[in-house]
Amino acid sequence: MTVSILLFLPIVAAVITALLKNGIAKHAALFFSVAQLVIALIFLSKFVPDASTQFVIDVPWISSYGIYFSAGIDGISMVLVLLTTVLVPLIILTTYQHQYKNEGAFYGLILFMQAGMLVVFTALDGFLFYVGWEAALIPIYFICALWGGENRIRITIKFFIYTFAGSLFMLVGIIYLYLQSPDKTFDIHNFYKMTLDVKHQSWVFWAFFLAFAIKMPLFPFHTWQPDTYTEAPSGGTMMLSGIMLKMGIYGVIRWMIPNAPLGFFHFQALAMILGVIGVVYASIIAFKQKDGKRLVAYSSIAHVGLIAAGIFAWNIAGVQGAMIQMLNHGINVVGMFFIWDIISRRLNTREIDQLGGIAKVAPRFAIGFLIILLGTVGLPLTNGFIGEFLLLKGVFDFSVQHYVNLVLAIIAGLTIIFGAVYMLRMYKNVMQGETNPLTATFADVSGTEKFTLCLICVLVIALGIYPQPILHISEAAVTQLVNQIGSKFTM
Amino acid sequence: MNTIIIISVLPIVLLYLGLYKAQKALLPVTVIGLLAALACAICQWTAKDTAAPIYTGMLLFNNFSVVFSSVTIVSTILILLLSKGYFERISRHTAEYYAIILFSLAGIIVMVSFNNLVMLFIGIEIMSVSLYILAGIKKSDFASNEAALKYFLMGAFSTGFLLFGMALLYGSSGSFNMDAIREYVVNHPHIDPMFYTGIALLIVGLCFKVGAAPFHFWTPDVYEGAPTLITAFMSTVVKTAGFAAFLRLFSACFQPLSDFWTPILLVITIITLFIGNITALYQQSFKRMLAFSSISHAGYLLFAIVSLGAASGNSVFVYATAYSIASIIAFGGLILVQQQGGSDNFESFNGLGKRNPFLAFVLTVAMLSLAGIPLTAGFIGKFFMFSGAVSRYHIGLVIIAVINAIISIFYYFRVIIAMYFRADERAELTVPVYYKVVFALSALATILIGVYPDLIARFI
Amino acid sequence: MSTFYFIAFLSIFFSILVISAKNPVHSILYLILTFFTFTIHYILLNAQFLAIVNFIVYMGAILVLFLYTLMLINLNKESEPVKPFMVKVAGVFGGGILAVAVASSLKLIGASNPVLLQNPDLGLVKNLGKVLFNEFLLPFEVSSVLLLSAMVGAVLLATKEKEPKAA
Amino acid sequence: MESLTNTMHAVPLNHYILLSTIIFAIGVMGVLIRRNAIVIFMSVELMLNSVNLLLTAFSVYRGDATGQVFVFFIMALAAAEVAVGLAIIVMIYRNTNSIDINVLNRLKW
Amino acid sequence: MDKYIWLIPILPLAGFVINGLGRNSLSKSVIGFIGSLIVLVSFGLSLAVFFQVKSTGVPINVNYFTWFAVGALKFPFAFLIDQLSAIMLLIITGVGFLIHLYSIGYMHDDEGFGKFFAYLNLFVFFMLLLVLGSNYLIMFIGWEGVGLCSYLLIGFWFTNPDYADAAKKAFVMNRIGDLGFLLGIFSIIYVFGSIQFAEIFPKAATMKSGAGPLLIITILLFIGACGKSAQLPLFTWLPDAMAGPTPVSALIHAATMVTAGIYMIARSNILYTLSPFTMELIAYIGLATALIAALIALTQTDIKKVLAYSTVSQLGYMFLGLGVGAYTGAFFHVLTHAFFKALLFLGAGSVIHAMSGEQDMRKMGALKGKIKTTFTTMMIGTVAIAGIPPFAGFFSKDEILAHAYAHSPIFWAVGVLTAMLTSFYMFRMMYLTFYGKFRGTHEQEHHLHESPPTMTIPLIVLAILSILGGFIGVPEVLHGHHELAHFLEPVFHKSNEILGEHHLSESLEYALMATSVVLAFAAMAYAYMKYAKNGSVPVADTEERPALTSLSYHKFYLDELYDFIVRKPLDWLSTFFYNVIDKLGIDGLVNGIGRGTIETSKGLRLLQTGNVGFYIFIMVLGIIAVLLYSVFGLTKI
Repeated sequence: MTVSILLFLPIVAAVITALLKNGIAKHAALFFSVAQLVIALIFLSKFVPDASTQFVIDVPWISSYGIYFSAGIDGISMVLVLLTTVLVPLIILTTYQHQYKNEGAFYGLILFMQAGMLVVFTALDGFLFYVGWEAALIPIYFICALWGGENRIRITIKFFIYTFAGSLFMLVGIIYLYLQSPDKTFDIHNFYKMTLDVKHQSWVFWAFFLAFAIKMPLFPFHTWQPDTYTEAPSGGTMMLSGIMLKMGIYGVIRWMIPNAPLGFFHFQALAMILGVIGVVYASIIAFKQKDGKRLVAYSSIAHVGLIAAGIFAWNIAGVQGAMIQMLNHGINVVGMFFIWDIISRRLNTREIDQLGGIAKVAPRFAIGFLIILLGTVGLPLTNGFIGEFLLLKGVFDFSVQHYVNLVLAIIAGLTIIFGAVYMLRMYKNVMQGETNPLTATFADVSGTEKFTLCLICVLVIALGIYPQPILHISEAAVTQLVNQIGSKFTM
Repeated sequence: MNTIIIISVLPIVLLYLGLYKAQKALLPVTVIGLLAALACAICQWTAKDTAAPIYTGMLLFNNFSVVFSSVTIVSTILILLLSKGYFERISRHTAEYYAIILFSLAGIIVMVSFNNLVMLFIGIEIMSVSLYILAGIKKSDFASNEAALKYFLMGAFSTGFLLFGMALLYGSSGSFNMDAIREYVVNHPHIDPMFYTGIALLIVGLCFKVGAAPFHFWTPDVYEGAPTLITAFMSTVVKTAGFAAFLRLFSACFQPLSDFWTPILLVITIITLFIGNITALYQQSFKRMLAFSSISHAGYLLFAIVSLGAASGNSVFVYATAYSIASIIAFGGLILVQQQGGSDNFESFNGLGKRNPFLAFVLTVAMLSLAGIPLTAGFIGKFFMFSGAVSRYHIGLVIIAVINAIISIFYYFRVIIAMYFRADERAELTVPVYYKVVFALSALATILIGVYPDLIARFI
Repeated sequence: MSTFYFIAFLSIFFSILVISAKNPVHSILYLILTFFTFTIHYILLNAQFLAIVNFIVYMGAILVLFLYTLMLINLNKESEPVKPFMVKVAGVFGGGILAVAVASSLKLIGASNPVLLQNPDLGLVKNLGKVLFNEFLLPFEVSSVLLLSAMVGAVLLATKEKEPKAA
Repeated sequence: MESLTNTMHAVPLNHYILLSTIIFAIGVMGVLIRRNAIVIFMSVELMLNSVNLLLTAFSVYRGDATGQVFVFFIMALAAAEVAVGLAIIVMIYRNTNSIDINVLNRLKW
Repeated sequence: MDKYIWLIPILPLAGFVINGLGRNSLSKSVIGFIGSLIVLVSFGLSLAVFFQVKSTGVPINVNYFTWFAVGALKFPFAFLIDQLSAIMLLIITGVGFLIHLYSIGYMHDDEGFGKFFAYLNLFVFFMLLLVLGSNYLIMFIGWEGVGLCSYLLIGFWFTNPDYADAAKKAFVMNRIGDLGFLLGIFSIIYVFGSIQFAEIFPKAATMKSGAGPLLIITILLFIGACGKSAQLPLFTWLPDAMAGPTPVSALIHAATMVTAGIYMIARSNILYTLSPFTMELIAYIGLATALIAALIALTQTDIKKVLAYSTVSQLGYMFLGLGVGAYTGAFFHVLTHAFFKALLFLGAGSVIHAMSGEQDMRKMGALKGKIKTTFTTMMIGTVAIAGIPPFAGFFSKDEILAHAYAHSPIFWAVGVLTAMLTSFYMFRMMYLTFYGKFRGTHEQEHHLHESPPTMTIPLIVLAILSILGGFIGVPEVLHGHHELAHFLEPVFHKSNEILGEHHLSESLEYALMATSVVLAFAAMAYAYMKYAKNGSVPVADTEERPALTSLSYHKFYLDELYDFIVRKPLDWLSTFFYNVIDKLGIDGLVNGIGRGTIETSKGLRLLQTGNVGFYIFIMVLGIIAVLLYSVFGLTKI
């Protein structure tokens, strides 16, 4: 049993779905994505949580360049595979209320994108990684541009060009590593073994950093993100924010730091500062946002900034925090965008100031909103807490060890205050207060919506109460990776 | 060798067919003849690549030649398949058009298998002279006339430099034979300055032929003015041949002197990339955009020569193949839109995604391939090129190339945007069966090569 | 020796006249003269075959063709609009620099070996014919393709024809 | 004939190259300063001829006949080119009643 | 007993789930019954646990599962019940039960009845978690959880935007403190490598007094306590929190949640004892808070606001106690304060209930006869809080003041002054409410009625506790045994050892007590003269007030100040970041690059003039450049 099943099924599914008629396509897509989830769970059940890579497939691909179709799952990948396979059916569920024209294409693209992302998360070959990276980008571009809002054309092309720009630099970095590798392959373990000097590693670091920083996005490479999230159809936004940005984070953990540790440690402080600035900066911007989706977009930047900072701290707490936070952020942000999707579908507006009092007419919706919100602000016993706790601890340890004492940790920690400020402000203006003519007729959630919302809420709480199983999956792999890099290059 | 013979004799046969008014037989005969030529070429392929020069060192039909002959022949076949009904609209002399295209192809086969500068020169001239004619076959069309004259004047001008360069090479090395020249380069501690100047002038001449800046000026105007099918031929087959010849000459003879000529080509490459990509950005005509894009692709192809190495041949081959296939789709689509929509502006592609989903899809694949997006052949080509350049530590060049690749996204995606995201009420285009076959084959090849490049990447 | 320099001077002189004559017909006539000086150069170099071919092909055929064309399209008067002066200056300047650049890149300043006729038979028809039909047989044959193509093309382009019905 | 060849004996190779270069450059100038297509074309012919002369000089200098053979091919090319070129010019003239290259500026930008 | 400890918090959680899910389907009586009973059962279990601890004197430690682990660090889900938490358990479940009972009557007509009980149960759960946790992390869960419940309950009537704002403010201010707490936890992990109390405190006890890490840890934790327990500068949320239903104010914002900070510091007493600077800081902050809040309370007209500021002031008192090392005293005050402040709030609730929702004391008066039980019990509470012996407040306050004097007489002086002010504003409230003329509308007068038994019974129980509660801590000076101190001795043992006993002579202690009692009586008398006898009523909002009064009435303009120095700049920054830096700056740069490229394209394409002459000219220039390179480049090769 190799990981290839997981990689090829969605492609087949995408083709089949794309050929189906409206009305059937969404069910087929849901079916396939659930099948995918089941397969992932089977993998999980057979997965041995040690540091090894399992279910490996390794066949020659482009022999003249030493390129192999080489993929496998270790603890780090497993978490992300889970994230992808859990979120995709969830996202498909959230779009159930929409009647997209040319539905087959829409869901086909989503499934194709899933394939690309799974390739990214499992690839053990640099070339394959890059191919998956781009293969995930094309479908989302079309999803956003075909089914997006008014300004979609301008904004999506910017998004595409921007992220493509970053990834091309990464490609150069990968090629460079390949040419330096002793036996001329793109094998990641081969890359790990190399010892370039600081100068060259710095170049490699920047090549990767650009790609990942844009993808995440990290301040100041983030400006494509709010626009794109706002314009994209909700399913696309969820794919982007829920799963796709994790590609960048995953890349940092798997590809950037281990491949250029000296380069990374050379710029660690800078990267850290960027992450932390992102947290505060995006949070502050989120204060006064009028458009709900845009607000969530900025909050996502803040969260990702914290995740990045946790990874850049490069200790077990930080990286483990990032691992679990990736999963949790995925669930929460999908939930948040789902909330806004419901609102905008009913009321045709996302202007926070035009809303109010919805909690009064739609109590079930309000509860769902509140639970997801609490997850987002990281309240204990919701999923957001563990991640934030570990991330902040990672940042804290880093900042104590690196002679800046608590400054970085305090600034990063502001996220828990600012997060509460903008989220509660949004909740207050949208849900609380008296109803107005627009919101008075707001229908409470029911049917699929209710089911989906419940599912998200259950995930939020369940992962908050007992996160250890998830942490356990990646623990060995993360520990080994961190120790390996850390011990080889302690400064 | 049989390939050259077949392709030289075939046009004469066609001319006779034309004489006897067998218009219907032209295309089938051409295609069959070309397939025979292709088969002959492929038969020459040997696993170990041990071909020896033939005809007193005039030709060397090695794997390199086989591969490039094949790709040019295949591209020609595909383009000719698009010509169904195309030439009839221009005039009655369809046989002559086929004949001249084939003459040109004969020149190209010579170009990719020369082993003597005389053959290179004759090959280039056969190709060029035929192209001067082809550019002007729409006799009553001003644009076509203008294209022909511009191409002709500038081509003849550049030929002068090419010849001057060859003369200087001859003057210093004493021979036109490539083996002798290589001998001279390798064994002479003091290379005559004349030889260097000769190389410089050869670079000028060849850069003109492949459309590299600042010798590219003819390209957009001629491409725009020439009949679209001819433009397709020029930008695919001719360009491939130009690079094959370029590469063959430089890898065989001048490699040891790369310290001298690399900087020149480096600068030319950079200028070409920027001129091609940036100028393409603001074009309103799809055809002209493709012309500029072809300039930028010339820039990428130059990478292989700048970072000359064992893999260069393969890189050029893969890149040129990818580029040719994608361009054929693009030009095929353009012909349909132009004929039935009346204009070659981007606007005429509006709403194509809805009206002609298949056409829009293959055009999208082509654009993605041209833009170098993974899982298409274009990406593999770019990947090979970048790898080559990085291996020679031309990191700066690669970064510039990356910037240009980013710019190029913008204009390639304009087509996609027009097709899918802009609505328009126009009638559906009819896509003839021949076109469908070409499109399907090309799109399939683009994706196949993109997914599994080993299919073609190991022939040289 | 001085013959060479005299003829060289004439070559340059006439070629300058070619490009500066206002009337195209005069240009052609000067060109014929220039080519004639070239023929003399060939003879000086004992390249007899080339001298003859140059005389026949260039002066006899090609330039007559030029002249004929010029007459055909009735442009034998000084009707050519002149380029702006600055453009001309730039053109001359560019050409001049080109010459200097070529010359200097060839390191032509220093003395060099004289051109010695090692084999007096070199440029004779017999000798050349041998080379042409042994070593260079293939290019010779392939040139036929070139000429054929040019022939077909010239006919194709130069003939007047009625347009087939508009597309 | 003998006397002629003797006169040549003392001419250095560089002077031949220089002469060719100058004629070549004059051809280039012609191309640059004239607007009449035919005259431009003639200038190109001038360039080609300078190359011919150069090749011949090299050929004699090296005692190798291939240079002269190459000249022969260049002449063949020139003939072909002239045929095609003049045909194009005639065609243009038919359509525009002019062979001024500055009139040819429809294709730009 | 250990086996059932998990039931104590789980029962309220179950109540939350049942009431939450059944809020629309179950009848109000069922909901009320379940909600209260569950807390009562918890109380019973707590009692059992309490007695076990009391009899054995050994803390109970139960470990359930590893919540999460990272690297070598494990975060167990474990409970610790020692003397301190046992008492807290009793307060939470005991007072909690009474308030649940009270709510059945108080909230009876509210449509969110089910929701209310669910929230209340949830609160009890989190609060229990807070005190039961055997490590800082579990404590933090409860810590944040009670903050959430506070948010939910303050914003219970969320359709009123002001209430929703108050809820938000409470949550955010708490979060500021929480950040401090969180960083404190990180520091603890960093320094001690553990978060288990049982591992940290012994290690800490061996550290030097005034050690740097301890200083940082204690200050960070104290910031957390400031947020939760409404100390300067983070106290402004608490008065606003009165937006919630009155039982909430009683339970959360008086008896339990706000004392979490004191609990936490008492729990970590050894860390603080070894960090004298922090102690000093706590004392100053506590004192300042007590004084300022008391000054504000002097002029308030909203009955709940008076109580709210009084709470802040009393909390300040407790911090003063902590700061001067009177851990037992502070905790004693927590206990007594829970009784009388809950009583006062519930009483106020009863008044509001009677007045059909009116909270402004200017509209009340002469209620003494109408609602007798309420009046009596409230009077007991007022006497207790004013520090008049032998009511509960006297003993606890006295203990703190005695320690304060031992620390510094000035502390004591300010403390006594505050106590006097307390006495004044509390009696002012009583007289305004219950004496004089009725100043409300006829409608209200018509509806005046005593509350139902579910409401009065808790009042009576609490009143009894307010009277008797003090006797568990009668100091030895008054020939008592101070049961509480002995009971808590194991918890504070180390600290007391380090700090040593304070040595005040008996006569001095008597003198101090006498002074404070006399001053309290004086204040009471003055209030009586002014409000009961002369019937003076605070002026309406529209009228001018004297400057000092106005300053007090407007809470020293602290809210406005915060608005000015925190909120406004942040809002401005938000707009600035978004419009200028993000859109104009960064995005402008990004777009500028794109636009620049297109502009370049516009320019560059003009190079393609269409003129052959020009083309060739450029070509020649190119060739010249190449040749020049050959000339000059060759010299290098």
